[in-house]
Amino acid sequence: MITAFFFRALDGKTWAVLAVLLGIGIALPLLSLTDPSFPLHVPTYVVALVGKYLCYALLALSVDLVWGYCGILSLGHAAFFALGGYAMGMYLMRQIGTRGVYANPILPDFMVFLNWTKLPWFWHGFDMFWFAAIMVLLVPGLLAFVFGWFAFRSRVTGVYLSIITQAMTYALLLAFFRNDMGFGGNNGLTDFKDILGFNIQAPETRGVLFFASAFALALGFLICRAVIASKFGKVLIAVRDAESRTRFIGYRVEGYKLFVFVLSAMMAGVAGSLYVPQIGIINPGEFAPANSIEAVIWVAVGGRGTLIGPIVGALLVNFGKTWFTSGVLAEYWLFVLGGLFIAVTLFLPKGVVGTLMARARKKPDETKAPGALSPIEASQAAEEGA
Amino acid sequence: MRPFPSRLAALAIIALTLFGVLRPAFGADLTAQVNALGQGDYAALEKAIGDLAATGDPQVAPVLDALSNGDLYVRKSDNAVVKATKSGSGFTLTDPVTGAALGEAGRSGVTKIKVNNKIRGLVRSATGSLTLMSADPAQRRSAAADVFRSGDPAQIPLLDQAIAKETDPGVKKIMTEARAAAVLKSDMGDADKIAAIAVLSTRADQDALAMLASTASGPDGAVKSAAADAVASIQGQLKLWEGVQNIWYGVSLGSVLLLAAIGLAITFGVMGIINMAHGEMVMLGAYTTFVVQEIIRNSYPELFDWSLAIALPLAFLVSGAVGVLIERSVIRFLYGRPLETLLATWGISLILQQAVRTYFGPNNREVGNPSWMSGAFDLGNIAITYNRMWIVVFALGVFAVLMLVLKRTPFGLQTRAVTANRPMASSMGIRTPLVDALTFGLGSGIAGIAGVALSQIDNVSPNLGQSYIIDSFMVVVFGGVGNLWGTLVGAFTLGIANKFLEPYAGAVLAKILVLVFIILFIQKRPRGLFALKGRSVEA
Amino acid sequence: ADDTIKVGILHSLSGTMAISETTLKDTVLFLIDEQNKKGGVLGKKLEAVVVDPASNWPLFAEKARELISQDKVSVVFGCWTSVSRKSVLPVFKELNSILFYPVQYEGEESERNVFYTGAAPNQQAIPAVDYLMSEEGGAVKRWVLEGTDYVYPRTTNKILEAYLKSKGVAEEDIMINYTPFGFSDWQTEVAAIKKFGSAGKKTAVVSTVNGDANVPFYKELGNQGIKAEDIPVVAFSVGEEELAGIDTAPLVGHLAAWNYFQSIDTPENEDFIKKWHAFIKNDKRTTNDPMEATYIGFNAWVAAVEKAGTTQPDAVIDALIGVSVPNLTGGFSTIMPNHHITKPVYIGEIQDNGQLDVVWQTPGLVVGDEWSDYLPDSKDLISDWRAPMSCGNFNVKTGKCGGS
Amino acid sequence: MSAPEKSHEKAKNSLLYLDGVSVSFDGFKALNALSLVIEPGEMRAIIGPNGAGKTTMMDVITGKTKPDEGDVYFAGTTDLTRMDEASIASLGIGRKFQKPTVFESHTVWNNIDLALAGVRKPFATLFHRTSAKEIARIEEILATIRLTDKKDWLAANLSHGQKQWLEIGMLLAQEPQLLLVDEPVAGMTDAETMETAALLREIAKTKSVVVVEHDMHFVRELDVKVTVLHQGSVLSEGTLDHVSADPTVIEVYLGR
Amino acid sequence: MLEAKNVDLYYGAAQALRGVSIKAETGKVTCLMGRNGVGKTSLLRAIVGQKPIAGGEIIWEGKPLGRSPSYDRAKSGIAYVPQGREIFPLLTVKENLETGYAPIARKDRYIPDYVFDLFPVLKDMLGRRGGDLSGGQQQQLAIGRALVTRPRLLVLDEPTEGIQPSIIKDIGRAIKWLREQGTMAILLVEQYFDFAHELADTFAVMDRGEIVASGTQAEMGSESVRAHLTV
Ligand SMILES: Nc1ncnc2c1ncn2[C@@H]1O[C@H](COP(=O)(O)OP(=O)(O)OP(=O)(O)O)[C@@H](O)[C@H]1O
Ligand SMILES: Nc1ncnc2c1ncn2[C@@H]1O[C@H](COP(=O)(O)OP(=O)(O)OP(=O)(O)O)[C@@H](O)[C@H]1O
Ligand SMILES: NC(N)=O
Ligand SMILES: [Mg+2]
Ligand SMILES: [Mg+2]
Repeated sequence: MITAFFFRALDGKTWAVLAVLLGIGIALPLLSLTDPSFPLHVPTYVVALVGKYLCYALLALSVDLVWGYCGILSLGHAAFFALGGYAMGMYLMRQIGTRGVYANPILPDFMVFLNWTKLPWFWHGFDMFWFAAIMVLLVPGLLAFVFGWFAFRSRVTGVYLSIITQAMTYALLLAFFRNDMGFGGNNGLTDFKDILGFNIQAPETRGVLFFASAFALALGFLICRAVIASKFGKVLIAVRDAESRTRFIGYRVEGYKLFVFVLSAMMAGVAGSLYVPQIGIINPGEFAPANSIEAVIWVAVGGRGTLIGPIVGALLVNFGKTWFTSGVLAEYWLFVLGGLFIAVTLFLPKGVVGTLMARARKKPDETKAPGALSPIEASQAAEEGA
Repeated sequence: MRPFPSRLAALAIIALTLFGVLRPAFGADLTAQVNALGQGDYAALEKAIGDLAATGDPQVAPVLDALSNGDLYVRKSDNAVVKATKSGSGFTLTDPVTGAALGEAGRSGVTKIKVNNKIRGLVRSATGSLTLMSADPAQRRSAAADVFRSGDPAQIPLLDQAIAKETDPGVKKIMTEARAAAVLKSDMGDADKIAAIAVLSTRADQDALAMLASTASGPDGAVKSAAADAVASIQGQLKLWEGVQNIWYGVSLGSVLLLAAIGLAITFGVMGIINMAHGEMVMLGAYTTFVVQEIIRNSYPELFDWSLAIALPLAFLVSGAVGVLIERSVIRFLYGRPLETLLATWGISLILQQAVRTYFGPNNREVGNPSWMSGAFDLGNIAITYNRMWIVVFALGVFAVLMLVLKRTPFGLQTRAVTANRPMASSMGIRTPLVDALTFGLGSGIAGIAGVALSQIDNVSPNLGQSYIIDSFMVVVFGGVGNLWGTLVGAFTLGIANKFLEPYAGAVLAKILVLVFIILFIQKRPRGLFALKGRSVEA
Repeated sequence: ADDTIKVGILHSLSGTMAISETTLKDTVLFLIDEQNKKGGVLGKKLEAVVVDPASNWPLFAEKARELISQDKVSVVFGCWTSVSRKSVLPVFKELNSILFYPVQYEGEESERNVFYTGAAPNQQAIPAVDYLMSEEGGAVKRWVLEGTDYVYPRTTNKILEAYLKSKGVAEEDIMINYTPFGFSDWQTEVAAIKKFGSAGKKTAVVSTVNGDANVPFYKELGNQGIKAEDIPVVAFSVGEEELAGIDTAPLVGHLAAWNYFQSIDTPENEDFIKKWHAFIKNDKRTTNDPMEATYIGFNAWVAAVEKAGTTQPDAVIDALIGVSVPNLTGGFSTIMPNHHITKPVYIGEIQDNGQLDVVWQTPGLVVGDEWSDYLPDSKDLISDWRAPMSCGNFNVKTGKCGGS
Repeated sequence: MSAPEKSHEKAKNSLLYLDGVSVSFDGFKALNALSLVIEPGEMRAIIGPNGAGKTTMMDVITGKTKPDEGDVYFAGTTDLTRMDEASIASLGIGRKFQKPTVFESHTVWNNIDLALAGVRKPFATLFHRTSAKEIARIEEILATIRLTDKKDWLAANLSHGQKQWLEIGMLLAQEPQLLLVDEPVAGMTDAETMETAALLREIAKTKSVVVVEHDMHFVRELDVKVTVLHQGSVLSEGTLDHVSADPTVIEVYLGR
Repeated sequence: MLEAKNVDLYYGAAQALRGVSIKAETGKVTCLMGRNGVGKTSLLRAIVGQKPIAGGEIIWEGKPLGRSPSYDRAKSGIAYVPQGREIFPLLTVKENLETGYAPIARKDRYIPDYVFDLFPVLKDMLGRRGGDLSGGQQQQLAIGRALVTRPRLLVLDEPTEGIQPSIIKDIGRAIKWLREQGTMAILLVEQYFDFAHELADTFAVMDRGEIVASGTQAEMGSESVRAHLTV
């Protein structure tokens, strides 16, 4: 059943995307290990950079799954990303052991200098990788479950849902800022030494982490693809377009929403957990509402309701950010980025990928990819423009 | 002028005291003592102040005031103490006692007499006793308050004199209280002290409580028990006032939230645009205030108290015009695609922030409070600051005007029709592009005037908008999108809830709790406090 | 090109921290300009590489990596918040480069690749409290520790609490309160301070309130009529730059503790300010403590490079220790083996022109103490990056170098 | 008001049983102690002035609106007032809305597919494969509603009338025991109207149907018992001829 | 008089109108019929300016409308009662009616009595929200709202859809009355043949985006019209 489930998703395009992702995942780290004189040598800097982008891409993908296909505009997805990151960070923190500045075998440094005497209960178990790995899925998943269970059951929709997801991440931001919470306050968790016994800064480890990110993204893509291709996916789109109508033909909408919301939160959590060892720090800044909004923007730029869109959007916007924040543009990059966002909305209303796909298709009456802008919206826009 | 030897000065003081406190001193004697202010370190300065105060000469008060304000300098040429005011690159000098002009001095010709907080405190209690008999009731009042604070038993005879002569009942009351405070610290008899306790317990504020509490921790006896009783009764009253205070703080916070959110209630609530650039409209209003004040400061300083009144319409126009520009150039292509407005307005917000940062610089700009926005008055036992009070009034005023515009004018009707169904409104003959532009302009303009008010209590920096945007969305959504009353009630509810939690939970936890409260509340009412009802909404 | 030495500047030019950090970017550009006028370093011109980490902590790490590995800068001047420093630390260690960090911070850190030219808590907080406890400072007996809820205030307050208690201050005479970043509604807090301060004992507020939250805080203090004579507030994050955004008339007498004030009257300072104004083309621009810290760091680096004859990081790191350069207050600051520096400490009172006048200063220079003596687990640690010890956290009790 | 047990008793042999149902909106009584019984296999036409509460009645039956008071039972024992829309639909109550609501960004085919009787649970749909039988059924329905050639069109691109048909198709696909059909022929030509009547009569052979319509030709064509609602309660009941002769029905509904 | 000549209209690449020509004369009811999806609504939307045309022209009172926006057309006397009514749901009935003030002179800004004479329910419901009315009530409101603009061309899209028989009769009477005033051209799209038959002066029948038959009531026997409408 499961294999059939994935098999169905594997059309030509999906194969291509998976191949590209895994190809990059293998090639880039290997090339970075070559001698710098080798013509195809890739600097480790690029590996670190792209590794980060891939994690963002997975976050974007998870946002698109709920927003593009189920109409849940989550303005709090960075919270799941951050929680996954914290779970991983806690593992990495405990791996430091006596190598911390105060050489305390149990307590992380930040607890030592704030005079904590024993490890808070929620830090137990994180010295084991498997436990942390489960928590990476479980903590964001559980939060999404509890939050979604209440919200979807109460039929909170639209901007109301968006704003309470924002309230959620904002509350978490403030909570994690508090040193009393036991997560290192605003400095967060940092100074990691190794992961599974390997030096976290070694180029080989970086390479493996990079591959893991590419692999996770490919897997995430495949799962989303499979979900969308199934009848479940059709129900999601139905919910997005006409939620109450879906109920009247007998689908229990909250169940569907809850399922994708939790799935998506877990994906975001995985993204965060791969992000942290590559970046070397996790702190409450990741909970900032602006981060969640940015993730939504990557999706919109790439094209909501297409699975490649969010990946492309995340890569594009973040590459732009890297590019614009250096050199001559450094003081004006916000103009460029802001202008880019406006231009995309005005000239590429379906996002970069969505527009390209629509252009490739030409014949407008044909089935379009589920979830691109509804034709109602598009035609209204066209009329307004006219 | 030749400085008197200080011993001679001391002699003069003794002589003067013998002659009676109220006799005007000779200018020359006083000048010598004044010059003593510039002779040494802080310890010497303290002594000199004490000596001056001991003269009891009312002429001393302005001198000490000038000292405390940092206006007294030592002229290097002759070590004389002078009063100096900046003029051009140098100073204009006057005699601190007589006010006679003493010519000019270059910047290096004088050195400032440095004062610190301790000195200022000394000066204040010294001038207090010096001005208890002043002809100006306001001065007597503040003098009495100063004496009350110092509670110096040595002042009791002076206070008795002053009370006997006092005609203003308000001032008299404070003097009586000051006397009571002094009595408690003195070694007078129990009966006197118990009477003083009675006086203080009618004052029933924090200051009185502090004085009584220290008496209550003294040696056992009738005085102690009377003080303890008074403490208990004052504490009870203060508890009550604390509740009132929380409500007021909540209302005040609520009015800030309301102001921040009210423009958004139009652009987002009514028009359905997820307007992430709303905060920047507020920011533009605040910067308009800054520019207005800057011009006033440089060219028309006498108009400073009018600066806000001048800034208000300008801020409305500036933010409104920017709003119209944004609507015409970007938003109008996005009607029917509400979610994309999020992306575009986010871009706009980045651009506006950076534009302001580039033009005005990244730092805070100084926006001053006009005199009527400064300070506080006491209402019972709570201090109500003028800026907060006016902001509450202002927020309610803006709300009322907006309500009138939307509910009672053809423009309001057309706005509501256009946002509900643009093509149909157009077919009814409504000029939808105009209405759209004006509505967005109105929302932005209102945000701009909110910026004028917020500049009075917060930073004027490129980040100003960002700090209000989340709260604004929370308020609008909590109140119920599309309902202005919801925004009003939502703002005050969240404000008051926050301020009631803050004293117990601390500011951080209070904020978290309020957010959790919003999340839970929306479960109960998925369309906000004042949900729009009816079948059209449910479809 | 190889004929220049590249200097990285890693300060936020946008986002919430731009308000503080932009000035430091300009400062480094100014210092580079001055140095180039003197012929550069080792006969090469200095070339600034400016990036904008946009107040975004992961972006700090990314940009640090870019500066070091792509732009091949020889040294980086950057960061303001501790978290941004923590975020770039792994990068500097991995790629073995040099960071000069110019902002007062909580201490509890000493890294081989970082030089801390801002104040450690003992170079700012403790002297400030000492002053307030003194007769001259008002003999304060009751303390409010008011801070923004993050690591610097938390740690500083932990240290101060321990210090105050060691001086015999009772538990109930200390009130600690934290508010969120960017907090703007101070009514309740100021009322609480007022209440705490009306208990009959001389009270002072030690403020570690950060950034933007200060303006509304001071406005509320002024409006609620809290006068410096009654309850003075001494701040560690409020300097000339912050005050430029407030009407300071109601704040006269409140205090700040720093290692530098613009008002300090020395020829070096006068010269610095004059050239700075010329460079920035605005003679109203203020100078402040982190600028001086940048100045010291920059000159120390130049001196060390000249001494080592190379920009190679290992050599420069070794050469830096013991380098002594003039500061702007008429003395010298020396880089100590713990990568912190020696500084004088000044207490200034706010004036109505937005400047701070010195009312007190430490008799001599204070050596930055990275591991506070007032925290139980850190008091046994010392740092000495000279061979053979070469350790940032040597435990004198166990005789071992903790960490790696 | 009758005790719950009693109404239960009466509900026993009915498919749909409404007793004393009242609904009000901000004080306005949309349904006023409405009682109505539909027998298994019965087709019933409901007419009544605009605003009489016909749609509201369907809202109550399908769980969209909770009644302020009164009982609603399905198949004798199931209390519909305690269930949500999805469970009620799963019981076998299907509904066509007055204003056609279809899934705009799905194709016509997918609209039918989604409505097709069968899996409804998230996990089941995740692993569901459309069987040949289901495909055949969808094609059959498409033919019935004459949208076969538009099966790959997005529903958004259909005209108003085509959406009506699609909704009827979705209703058929659900294979409910009880069909609630709100104004099925609004916007159809006379010929189409007659066809729809025939279609419903065909369905009514095996299912129960409640039809709301204002088109008297259509109602006559159905040739079933008619209930007239007025101001939220039953005004008259009987054959079309019977109710058409009722002077109050003429007064409030048919007009002169 | 309104005259559409050779109008083409597209939705994306799909052509909904192909060279459609039609006339509506003042004082007459012109009835447009056709099966579902043939393009009736599309033509009306072209006339009122809600959808731009790709070819041909629409001439109103001698002037081509070109690409003028809907609100200008409303000002020039064209009023629209759309399919599905499109009441402003959150506005009260009174406010819905008042939206019609926008294109008319200040002195005319009142609701003419005949609106309430034609549709008495509206008078009772003035204070209720438009969105809460039942379908039939909304239909009456939509017509009333159009009349407030004092139109010289009234465009109605299936006004009997979902309306109770008595009100259909009322609407029929209203349309007749309006026609009798002789100041207004009425363009009526209708599926309900009996209703149309009673009112129409001229007929036009559409199929697949084209006019397939047209003529006066007399020229076109009801049988020929019906024939075009069967499936
Ligand atoms: N959600 C609601 N809020 C307020 N009033 C409502 C709501 N739903 C229905 N009503 C009112 O209840 C009454 C009954 O409405 P309903 O739609 O059931 O009528 P109907 O019989 O279906 O009419 P029609 O034949 O025109 O469709 C109407 O007057 C309507 O205004
Ligand atoms: N927004 C749209 N986008 C794409 N195609 C559309 C759109 N609206 C209508 N169409 C198509 O254009 C054709 C004509 O539609 P129109 O609404 O004009 O038909 P109609 O004659 O009014 O039908 P009905 O009687 O059902 O209302 C239909 O085939 C329809 O599918
Ligand atoms: N280091 C600081 N001030 O964050
Ligand atoms: Mg109905
Ligand atoms: Mg139509």
